[in-house]
Amino acid sequence: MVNTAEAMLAVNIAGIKMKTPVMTASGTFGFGLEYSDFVDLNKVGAIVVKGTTLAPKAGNNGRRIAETPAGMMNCIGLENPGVDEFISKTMPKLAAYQVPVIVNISGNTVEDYGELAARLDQSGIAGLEVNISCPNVKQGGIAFGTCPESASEVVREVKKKTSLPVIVKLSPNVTDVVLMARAVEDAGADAISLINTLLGMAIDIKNWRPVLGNTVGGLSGPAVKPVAVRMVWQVAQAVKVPIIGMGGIMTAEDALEFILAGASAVAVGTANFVNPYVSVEVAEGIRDYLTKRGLTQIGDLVGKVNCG
Amino acid sequence: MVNTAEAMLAVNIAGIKMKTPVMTASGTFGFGLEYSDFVDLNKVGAIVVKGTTLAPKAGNNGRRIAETPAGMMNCIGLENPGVDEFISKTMPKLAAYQVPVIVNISGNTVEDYGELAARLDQSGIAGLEVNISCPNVKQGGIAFGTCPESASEVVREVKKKTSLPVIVKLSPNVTDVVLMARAVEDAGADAISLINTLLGMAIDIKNWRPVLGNTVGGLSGPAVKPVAVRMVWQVAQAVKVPIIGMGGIMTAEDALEFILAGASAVAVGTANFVNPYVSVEVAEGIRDYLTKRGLTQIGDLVGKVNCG
Amino acid sequence: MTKTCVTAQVMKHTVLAGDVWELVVAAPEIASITRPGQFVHIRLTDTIDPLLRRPFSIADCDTAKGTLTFIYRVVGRGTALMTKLQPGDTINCMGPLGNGFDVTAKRPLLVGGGMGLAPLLLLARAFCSRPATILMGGRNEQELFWPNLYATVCQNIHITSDDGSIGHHGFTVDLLPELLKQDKFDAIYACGPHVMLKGVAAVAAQYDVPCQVSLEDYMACGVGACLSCTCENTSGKRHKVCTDGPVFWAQEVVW
Amino acid sequence: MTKTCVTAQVMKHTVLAGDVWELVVAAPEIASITRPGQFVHIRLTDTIDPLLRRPFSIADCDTAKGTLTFIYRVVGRGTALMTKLQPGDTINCMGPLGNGFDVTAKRPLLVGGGMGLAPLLLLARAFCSRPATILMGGRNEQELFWPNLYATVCQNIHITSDDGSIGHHGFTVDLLPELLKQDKFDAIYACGPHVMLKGVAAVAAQYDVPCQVSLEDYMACGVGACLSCTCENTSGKRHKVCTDGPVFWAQEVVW
Ligand SMILES: Cc1cc2nc3c(=O)[nH]c(=O)nc-3n(C[C@H](O)[C@H](O)[C@H](O)COP(=O)(O)OP(=O)(O)OC[C@H]3O[C@@H](n4cnc5c(N)ncnc54)[C@H](O)[C@@H]3O)c2cc1C
Ligand SMILES: Cc1cc2nc3c(=O)[nH]c(=O)nc-3n(C[C@H](O)[C@H](O)[C@H](O)COP(=O)(O)OP(=O)(O)OC[C@H]3O[C@@H](n4cnc5c(N)ncnc54)[C@H](O)[C@@H]3O)c2cc1C
Ligand SMILES: Cc1cc2nc3c(=O)[nH]c(=O)nc-3n(C[C@H](O)[C@H](O)[C@H](O)COP(=O)(O)O)c2cc1C
Ligand SMILES: Cc1cc2nc3c(=O)[nH]c(=O)nc-3n(C[C@H](O)[C@H](O)[C@H](O)COP(=O)(O)O)c2cc1C
Ligand code: FES
Ligand code: FES
Repeated sequence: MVNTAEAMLAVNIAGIKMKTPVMTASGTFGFGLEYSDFVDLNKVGAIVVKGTTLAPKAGNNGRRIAETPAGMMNCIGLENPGVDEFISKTMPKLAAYQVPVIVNISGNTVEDYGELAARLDQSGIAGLEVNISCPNVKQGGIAFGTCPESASEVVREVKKKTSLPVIVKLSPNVTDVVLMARAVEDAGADAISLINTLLGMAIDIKNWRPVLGNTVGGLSGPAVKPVAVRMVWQVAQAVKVPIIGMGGIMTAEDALEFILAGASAVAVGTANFVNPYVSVEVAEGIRDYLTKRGLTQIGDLVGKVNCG
Repeated sequence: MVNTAEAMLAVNIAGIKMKTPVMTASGTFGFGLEYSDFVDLNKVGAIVVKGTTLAPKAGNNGRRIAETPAGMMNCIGLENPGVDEFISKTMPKLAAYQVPVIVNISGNTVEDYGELAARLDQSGIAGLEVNISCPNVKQGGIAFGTCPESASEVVREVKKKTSLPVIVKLSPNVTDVVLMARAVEDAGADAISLINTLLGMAIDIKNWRPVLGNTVGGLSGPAVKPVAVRMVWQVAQAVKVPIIGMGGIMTAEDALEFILAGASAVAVGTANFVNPYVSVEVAEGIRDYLTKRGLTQIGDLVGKVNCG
Repeated sequence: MTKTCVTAQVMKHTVLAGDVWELVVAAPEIASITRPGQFVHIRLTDTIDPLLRRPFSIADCDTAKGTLTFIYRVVGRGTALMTKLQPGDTINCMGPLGNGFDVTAKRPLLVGGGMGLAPLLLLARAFCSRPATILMGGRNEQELFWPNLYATVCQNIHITSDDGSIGHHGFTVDLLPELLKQDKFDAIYACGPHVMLKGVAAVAAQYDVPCQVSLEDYMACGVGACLSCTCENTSGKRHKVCTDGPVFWAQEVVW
Repeated sequence: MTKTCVTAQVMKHTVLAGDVWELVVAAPEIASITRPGQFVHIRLTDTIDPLLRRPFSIADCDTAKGTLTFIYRVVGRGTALMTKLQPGDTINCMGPLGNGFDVTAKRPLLVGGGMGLAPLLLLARAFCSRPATILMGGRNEQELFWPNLYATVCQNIHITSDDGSIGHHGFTVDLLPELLKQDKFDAIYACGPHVMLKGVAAVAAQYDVPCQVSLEDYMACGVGACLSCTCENTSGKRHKVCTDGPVFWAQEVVW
């Protein structure tokens, strides 16, 4: 049976039904609306909105981005209008589109995460992405992402407070990403997304100061792709929940590497800044690849890398 | 007093006297001799030779390198002729040059490291670099580099068996590089070098197989520079021993970032493949920078980044 | 018609002076809807080095020919690579971005310093029919090739230079009070270094003349999505330079 | 005179057929010491995309003019970018690298498949005064533009094609025994796909004709430093394709 072009790409990630396996990564696509001049949002797999906190956050001072070789660093510091404004002002606008909206949540404490989950539970969103890996905030953030026990605690708390699918986003800044993946899976994560940014730094040799306002920042873009593919592959060997792979995806070919490594869906981040059409183009490229190979469903590729 | 051009760049790393702070990174400059058509080896700060083991090693099968965005991955797998051949055949040739030779050693067991140190003690080399961070071999290698206790054990054993300066090379594939740095310093390391390669992977979407023969490989080159600078900076805050910084250095500007972050010397690796003159050019560029700024000694820059 | 991303062919590329270049590209989709003060986010090559786009103000715009003009200074890797562009080469242009200037003034005074004079050029053209005045500042005579460019679009041109090699010796802000006393300007439009804008805003406030300033910041997305370019405004809200700006009313800005 | 790294200007750059190009660059320092079978490690741009050099055999070399010729097929990013080179552009050439062929044979037989015919062209020129014979194979007629290139440097040209569209229908190895029976060749020089080389080596051994093969591998340094290109030889030693090769005696190779 030949599959329709649409059915070929459709995926269901822990109950979140997407038309394509290509999502947009948190913090790189705003609330989606910012890119609606370029992209038909209904053609995006899912929109993961900017990291959201209980109270509004102003983010970090000073310079917030820097270009690096084949990548960029950012230290936005989770600037966001707070979860209530998201629910009352932004979500109603997004509800006009037929695209699953996933909210990336960040807290300073375990309770924060729970409270965020509770408030978002009936907001009309399709799922939560628990960010335990933000390198750009002093409290919480990455601390939860490098310690299996804290990570589990956060996940259990969130699961308690919501009926929505819970994706947990892992940090690459760890010795053993598999340990973290297993911990959050055991704690009830419905899916795992990775990677968040690698912690980096750049120094301005003209004034002997860090280039970024927050001294260090999160590295993303093509430069990190090999690390991201490796981690997705490692985690795919170890967990049963679906994986959302990201880190440096610019093209359908890049996305296919992640899928073969074991990702059931992918997200494009930094690439949006370079090519605003990328989320749709990558999905089309994947469909073309499937067609050329005579495959009928994206699932035929997931985790099919042969390392024997 | 105006310093001579030579004195400006001279550094002494744990007793190893170098004419310039620019060394060549292990595995990327062979035994130095391979590049002698291009570079006057007497103008290189120090040559760190390929990872050396007790017995000869054939390395990994299959494809061993792959280009990545602004970087490369390798899975050479420590191919080397063994320490005895190095001592009897290679070192006599290197002895003809006035350049410090540092041997990068790798073992499967703590005892291997000790034995390597013992055999090299009187070989005429200037120092040892203890590689506890190779991602490309099954036993030993990176295992020692991700566990503070094992790392300490290796370092203590090596220190027992040699009077040479001992540099310990750290892996970036850890949650907390500072923990590792402190551990090896406490165990007696005379200097710390970092970073070794980041563990990565690439998949060939044409045949659904890993690109590299060993499935995963070590990522190096400009892509990793932000991670390397960050780690050098973090370690510099935490230890007293000198630091040799590396990871993606292509130009004098790159090297200066590492020095400002806290490195007393730097090493160029992947860049040698792109520009065989790079080790000497980077040193010249640093000298020009010092001159333009009216500084008299490279030491005036070490760790001078102002994060206030 | 809306923001878009197009492949634009280089029509003309010349050195204006020293390290300042003028680049003309064909991008009719953008040219047809451009307002003064807007900018374009440029991707130079389809390689990943450099990776990010670079923002440049639209210095001129010919809707008939469908062309956009950028005037840029070489400051780093991207702009250095940019100088290699030859007529016939293509770049990728994303735009028009940003809000643009309010162009309702009857007697506008434009104040520009350095490369800040680029976006004011298109603004001056929009004001062409009215008696626009420009006060321009630069480091020295060599940098002030701008009078030629403004000759046809501004009625009055006042010049200051940091070293006194051309025009008034000093900064634009020094000359500003005098001009405001002489003439009844109903709006000031300023673009240039932050410190200059701050000075202009202060003088404007003192003389009670409405003032718009065009700001700069490091930008990844250019469309309000990444939050790399935000700043707090005087009412305590966060503003994005790329979409809420780059043009702001001076009193909105926390200096 | 020794290996060097030079900026080389593009003199000529043309399509030979389909996706195969001929690139001529001026690199007198390298041309003056090139031996057949050697290669050059090319850096295309001074950006970091692509980062690594690419190895290409020296297909021809004019010591008088100081030029080197490469014949390459577009297979990936680097070669795709390479096609954009225009006369006057520059690339960076590191070479000559590798050991080159033994050229002492009196009655040489050259056997080449696909792009393996590139290095054999310079070898054929070196043998010019002697009655060199070439046996060439390719997928189809379109790929076999090579006879033209070899017409002036080889006395006899034998052709095979996988699809029979030109010459003998089949592989070079199929035709090889016949040639060896007909003629008293004192050496075989082969370059092409690994499977072809293996076949040629077997036939050569059978007919007891000394045989050299030119191998390929992924290379980072090209000078024996990185060990990305090593292989074990029949005496159990490790060989580097870049410096101990790319040319090996067939009996050294573990097939
Ligand atoms: C809205 C806007 C309009 C601009 N209009 C002009 C113009 O008309 N003419 C002109 O010459 N310049 C203009 N600039 C500045 C111009 O964008 C920078 O000079 C340019 O990006 C430098 O790129 P580079 O690669 O040469 O420098 P690099 O220092 O190598 O760039 C590294 C990174 O920093 C960013 N960057 C560096 N300097 C600036 C800067 N001053 N502002 C914002 N980002 C910067 C780059 O975009 C890049 O992401 C404008 C900036 C903005 C925000
Ligand atoms: C000694 C030697 C001589 C060669 N001579 C020629 C020649 O005369 N003409 C010709 O067309 N090709 C030749 N090749 C092959 C040529 O080097 C590759 O086709 C080229 O590097 C591909 O680059 P790319 O960027 O287009 O491919 P990509 O696949 O994008 O390259 C990615 C990486 O793989 C490497 N790579 C890819 N294919 C090969 C290959 N077959 N061999 C070695 N490395 C490869 C590249 O160098 C690069 O590092 C030679 C190879 C070697 C080792
Ligand atoms: C500017 C910027 C802001 C980001 N903000 C967030 C965030 O708020 N929450 C989060 O989980 N990840 C955030 N990320 C990480 C991305 O979602 C993604 O994990 C990472 O960038 C790797 O993907 P990429 O290489 O495709 O960009 C941000 C990344 C960038 C570049
Ligand atoms: C081909 C290759 C081989 C390497 N072999 C070794 C090795 O044997 N021992 C070691 O400690 N590091 C080895 N490294 C790591 C480098 O010494 C260096 O730490 C790393 O490449 C980062 O520096 P770079 O980005 O400048 O290359 C190797 C790197 C490369 C690219
Ligand atoms: S540049 Fe991304 S929000 Fe302004
Ligand atoms: S390519 Fe480096 S050793 Fe051969």
